[in-house]
Amino acid sequence: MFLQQLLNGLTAGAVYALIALGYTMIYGILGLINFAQGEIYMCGAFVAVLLLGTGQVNFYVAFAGGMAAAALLGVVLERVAFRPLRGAHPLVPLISAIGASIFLQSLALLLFGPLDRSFPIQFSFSTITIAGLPVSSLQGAILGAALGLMALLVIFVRYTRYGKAIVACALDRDTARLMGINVDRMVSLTFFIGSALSGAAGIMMAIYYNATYPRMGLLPGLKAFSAAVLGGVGSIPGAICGGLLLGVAESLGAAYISSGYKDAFAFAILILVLLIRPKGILGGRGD
Amino acid sequence: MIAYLLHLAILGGIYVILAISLNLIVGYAGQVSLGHAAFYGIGAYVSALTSLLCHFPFPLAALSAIIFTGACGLLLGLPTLRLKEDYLAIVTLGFGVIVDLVFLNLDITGGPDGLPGIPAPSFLGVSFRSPWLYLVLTLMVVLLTLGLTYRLVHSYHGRALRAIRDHEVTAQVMGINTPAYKVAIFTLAAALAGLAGSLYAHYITFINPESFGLHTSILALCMVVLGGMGSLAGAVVGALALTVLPEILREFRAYQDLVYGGLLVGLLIWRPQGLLGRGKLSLKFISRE
Amino acid sequence: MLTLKSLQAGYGRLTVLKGISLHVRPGEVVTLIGGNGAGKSTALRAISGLLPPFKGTVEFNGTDLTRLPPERIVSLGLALVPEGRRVFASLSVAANLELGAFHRRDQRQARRDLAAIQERFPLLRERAAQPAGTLSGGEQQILAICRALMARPRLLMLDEPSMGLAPLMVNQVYQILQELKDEGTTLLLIEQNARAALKLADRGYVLETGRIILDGAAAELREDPEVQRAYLGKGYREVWE
Amino acid sequence: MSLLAVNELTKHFGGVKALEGVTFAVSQGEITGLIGPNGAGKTTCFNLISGLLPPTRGGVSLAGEELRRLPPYHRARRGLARTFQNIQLFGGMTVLENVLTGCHLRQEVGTLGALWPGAGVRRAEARSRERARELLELVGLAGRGDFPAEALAYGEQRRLEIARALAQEPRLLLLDEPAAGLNSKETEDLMALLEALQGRGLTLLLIEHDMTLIMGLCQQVVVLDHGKVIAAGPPAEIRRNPLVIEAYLGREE
Amino acid sequence: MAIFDSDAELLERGDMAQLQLERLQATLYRVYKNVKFYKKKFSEVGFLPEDCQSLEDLGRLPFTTRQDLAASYPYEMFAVPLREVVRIHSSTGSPAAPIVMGYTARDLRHWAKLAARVLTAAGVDRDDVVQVTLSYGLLTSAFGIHYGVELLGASVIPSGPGATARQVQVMRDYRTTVLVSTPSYALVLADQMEAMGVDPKNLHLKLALLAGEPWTEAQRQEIESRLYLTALDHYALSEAMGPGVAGECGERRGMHLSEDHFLPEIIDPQSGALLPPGELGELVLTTISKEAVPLVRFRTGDLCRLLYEPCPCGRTLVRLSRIQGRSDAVVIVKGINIFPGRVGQILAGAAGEEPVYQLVIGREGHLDYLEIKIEVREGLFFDKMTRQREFLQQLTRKLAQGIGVQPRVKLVEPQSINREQETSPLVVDLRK
Repeated sequence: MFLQQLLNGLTAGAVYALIALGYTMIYGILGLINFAQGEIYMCGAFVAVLLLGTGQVNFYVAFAGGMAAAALLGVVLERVAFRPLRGAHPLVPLISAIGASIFLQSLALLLFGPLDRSFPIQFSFSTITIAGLPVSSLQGAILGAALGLMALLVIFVRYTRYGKAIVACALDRDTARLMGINVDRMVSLTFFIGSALSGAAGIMMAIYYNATYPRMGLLPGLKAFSAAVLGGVGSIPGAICGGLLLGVAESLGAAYISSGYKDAFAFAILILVLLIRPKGILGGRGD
Repeated sequence: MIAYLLHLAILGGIYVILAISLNLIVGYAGQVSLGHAAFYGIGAYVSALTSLLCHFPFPLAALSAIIFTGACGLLLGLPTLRLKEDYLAIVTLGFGVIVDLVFLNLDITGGPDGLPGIPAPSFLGVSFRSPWLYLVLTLMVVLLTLGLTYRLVHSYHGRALRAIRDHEVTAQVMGINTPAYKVAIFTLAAALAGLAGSLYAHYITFINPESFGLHTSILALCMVVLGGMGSLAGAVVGALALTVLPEILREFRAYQDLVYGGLLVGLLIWRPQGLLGRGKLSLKFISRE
Repeated sequence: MLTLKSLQAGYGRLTVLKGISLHVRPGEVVTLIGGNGAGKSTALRAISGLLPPFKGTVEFNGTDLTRLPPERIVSLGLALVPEGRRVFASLSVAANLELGAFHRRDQRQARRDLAAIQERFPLLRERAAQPAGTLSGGEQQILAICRALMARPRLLMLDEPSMGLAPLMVNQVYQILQELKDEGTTLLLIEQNARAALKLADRGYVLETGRIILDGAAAELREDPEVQRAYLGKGYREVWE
Repeated sequence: MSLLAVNELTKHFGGVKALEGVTFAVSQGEITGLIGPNGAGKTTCFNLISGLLPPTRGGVSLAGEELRRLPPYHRARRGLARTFQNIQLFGGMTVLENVLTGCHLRQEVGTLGALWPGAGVRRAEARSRERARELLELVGLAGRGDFPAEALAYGEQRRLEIARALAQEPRLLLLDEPAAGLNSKETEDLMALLEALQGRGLTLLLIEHDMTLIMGLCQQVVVLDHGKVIAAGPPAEIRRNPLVIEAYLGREE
Repeated sequence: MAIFDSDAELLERGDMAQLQLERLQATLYRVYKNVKFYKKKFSEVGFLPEDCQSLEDLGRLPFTTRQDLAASYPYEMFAVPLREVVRIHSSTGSPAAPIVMGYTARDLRHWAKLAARVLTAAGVDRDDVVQVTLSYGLLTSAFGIHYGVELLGASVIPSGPGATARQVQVMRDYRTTVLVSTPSYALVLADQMEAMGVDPKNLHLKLALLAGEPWTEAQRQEIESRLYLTALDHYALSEAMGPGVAGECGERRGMHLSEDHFLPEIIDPQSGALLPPGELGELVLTTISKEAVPLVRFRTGDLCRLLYEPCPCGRTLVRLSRIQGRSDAVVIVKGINIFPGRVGQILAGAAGEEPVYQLVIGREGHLDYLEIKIEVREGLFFDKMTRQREFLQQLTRKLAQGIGVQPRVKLVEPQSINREQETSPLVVDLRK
């Protein structure tokens, strides 16, 4: 039971972590909370579902298409809703992001209707037993894919020229410019990558719960945001830890305390942590 | 038709109070709150429960709501106001979600079914069941709130608040006790939101958690931003506009939120000071660092 | 090579540089010295494009830099070692160096340059994988200089390379600058530490409260009481003392 | 008699020792200059004195009273006022309102009093306004009271900031680079203003890079370098002090 | 031909303008800060040092005159504390109010370098023996040259003025190759040699560097032919520095001005308006490197032109034409400025040699008239006497074209105009 909950938590947590990575990377480079991250997640899921619905493409193409659409949306969003507001009071882009979030949600509502859509392909997943624990291979696949994407991201950031450039921009924008790094381009790239990850998360969750709907991004988005803050906004390992931690806490809390308050655990933990460490677990020490 | 207009007017009045209270936090103390609907909801539930369970008359119920929400505001404000913008935003947002879930899960609040049969106020033998009378009551409260906040922001204390908003550190070295002011204004804003919730509960006579979720918090924030942060008239205009606008867009109901969202982003880009706001939101004087 | 004409720059409404003119010729080491608050760093920030000037012009090899963004300016061959080193603390030493060559098209050559620099400064090879933030102040300064060199600049600008360093470290950093000079690198050096800078430089300008008050051969300026006055404010009042 | 005593003041930021055992005193009625090369810790010192940062060790006392960990607003109450290196005016307010904000702590009004002002409160407000106008006149901003603070020229903003600090009726005024960004003429006007303030019995402690101003105005100069006091004394001595010259110009070899 | 400071002397015009702007801005700031006189003058026209954005902005500033300098006696014009001044000179001026000049150590170094530039341009090198017959004393005249020679590595004989017979003796015995003196003293020396029976051809003299008083091409020819050497002009302005401000190169096309230290302007002496390049007017100099006593827009009182055409010697420095007199000698006749020196030039052009002449201005009724008296000397005009009337008409026409006023030309007997005494007025104004 406990291990099962733990695994459930890890699966959800891995998805939160993927979205949280988007939040954290964008915050790292722009100091901005992209409230519309949940809608990007939703967009990824919808595009994948629609692509599969046409019956023309196979699953992997649809998956890639969903990620690409989400990535593109992220880049456009940055151009339209954030770039013109750079340099303004931090509140301004925050509210702009909320506006964008409302806009995208209602756009999806308009385009796809309020009803859930089930995922077009039925996967025949087996349940295997590992060490006496029944593990759905779907869970395993999601967890594996999410961890794989995270690993890819870490490799990208650590070992590629552009990855390092993104980190450099996040650390010290002026000095990065002195290296000849075009910060605007790096910001776009960050939005591209962060949004692609969120899109992937959306597709995974659409498969996991077999449901795609316009408001699907709201709660995972908020929780991922909490996860990012929990881990210390701007820190990539922080976002991963925060996401996993939150998923597990939520799953265990729902199982052992009250399922009705499932969604509250994430925020309760967050508030408590922030009161003790105002900059998150892995964030810099508050002063 | 008239009944419908009356309904809109009353709701508009309630939103005005809500927007003004949030504007105190955002526009005058320079803090962000993404969970303001929680106070609004707490006020509504407290007022409803005290009248349902303790049979408090409306004024007393409303007063209980004010005091209780004020206390909640104080309790939340004391530890969290030292957090910076983004963090405060997420904490208030979390607070809103948690409160929403509490409404949804407690027995006393009726869970998702909500509380029906909240009595309409009666006052010195006059029942305010009639929408006309309720409108009068609402307007009175609105005027009172406006008068109070107007006095406040144009007083000695208002100056201190604006100083804090513009430059907290500087306000401190000018001898302004900034933590006290921030907590006080947060408490006051919570209490006012509670008052708005109380008015709402007794007008609609049925409440459920749906009315007090994140959506409402964001709606309130939009009202403030639309009207212009730090402008009382702006809060009024913003609240009324966002009450009326959906009705005008009724035929295009589906597009309503689309317009909202687009409007918000567009407004920030083209007129960052809001419709009636003074000065720029960007709180100029961008420092050297 | 580099020509500033009546350059005015500042922050918001604050005008720090009140119109300075100076020039650097190829192969020269020029220093801009002055007390703090004189506007030295502001000058470099304005030249490098980080701070768009209010008025006046900056010209580099015939190109007007005045309205160009820093990333363009770097690719024209003007590199800046910023004040306080500003290494990317959580990135590895090697990554810092690689980023210095970010804008270059010849990445293969850049990798050879990296190897050459590591050859020359074994410290940077030994610590290649270590986060740059773990280096000592002086080591970070050397890293920052090498990072700028990775851009293969035609003119290297340094903003207070001695700031916050112990005297021994200052000597070491200046030793490196001397070597660069001997190799014919053109340098524009901003310093508060006038003595060290004037020993290295061919020519110097003395900056006082946003204006150039004196220029001349470095050897001459070293002896000039006006230099001291620019720092320590000996005024005209003293004439009658 | 010393009005301000800074005693063994120490501040570490993580591993960085911004200030290390700084001790000096500011005498009543004098103008004291705090100078030093970039990064010497001058502004940190100001922030510690005004209470914006807690010290790692050591203390500050004003007129014999140890300020310990008093928050800035309580220090202001005890007569400490300051200005900032990068002017920090309340941009949304008029010039007069800015000065009135400075009057805040000398004009105690209860919450009820503010909402329903009685005669006493109104009189207090009128007195503050009167005083604010006088101060504006003193700094040469008479007639500018209703301008938005942002609309003032840079030099005027500097003077407004000083007027606002004066409205606090301080015993000690800390000025952080008051001449930064001023042109030659404005700097002279500033010197005249500061001299006039001293004439009114105000004690001043100022950080400044314009040495002509420091040397021309101060009775005492304290020199910081690498977070330590390396010299203190009258200006004429300071500029002959080899340690000071070395701190500024580098080591003679 | 050697160039002493090729960096500066061969600087492209654009680079020179940049350097001048840099130094001008610094100088203006320094004098504003340190010299009350300038602060007052600048304030009167509402000028702050930061207002100087380009070289043209200099034109907004008022002039500094010799009267200003005299009124600042002794140290009011000093921009540095006295303890930093290592040398003090003084010009004669009027005895009541001499002008005091100060030099910092750096000023002296610059002085030597600039003098060395002039000497090198004239062709002096380290093998030369330079005899300085200028005065060593309060006046600046000898010192700049003296240190310049030393800096070059040539030998200097500080013989000082006077004791002409001994000068000749020294010149012969010490094998002087370069004579530094005033033009008139060079002729005195020639007379002395004749009197002593020393043939200049047997001396080692090859060059004379002359300055100190306005002189003419005719004088140059006389000196060169009598002393068997090349005579070159240079410009010494004691208020600005002393000798070394400008000097001729072997091309003899005017004196190269060290523009990196002195910023020249030419103005109309009457109106003060800036004149276009090439026009004759009063030279105004701004010192842009001096520390002790910088001068902003100093009216030299010397009339000349600025020649910008490239010089074959390669130096890009602007050249001063031969000083053609003093602006205070300018006379206005019928509203037109007349430079007496210009008259001499025209006469020399017409006669092949400059005669002794004098301008007399008078008034008949309400009308001014200008009369030019010319001495008739042997060899001069004699052969033309036959066609006197025709010649005079021609001369008058030429003069009228040159100076803009129709003069009366009158030939007078030799020795009737006394110009040997320095006080002899070139101009007699009978209107006053």
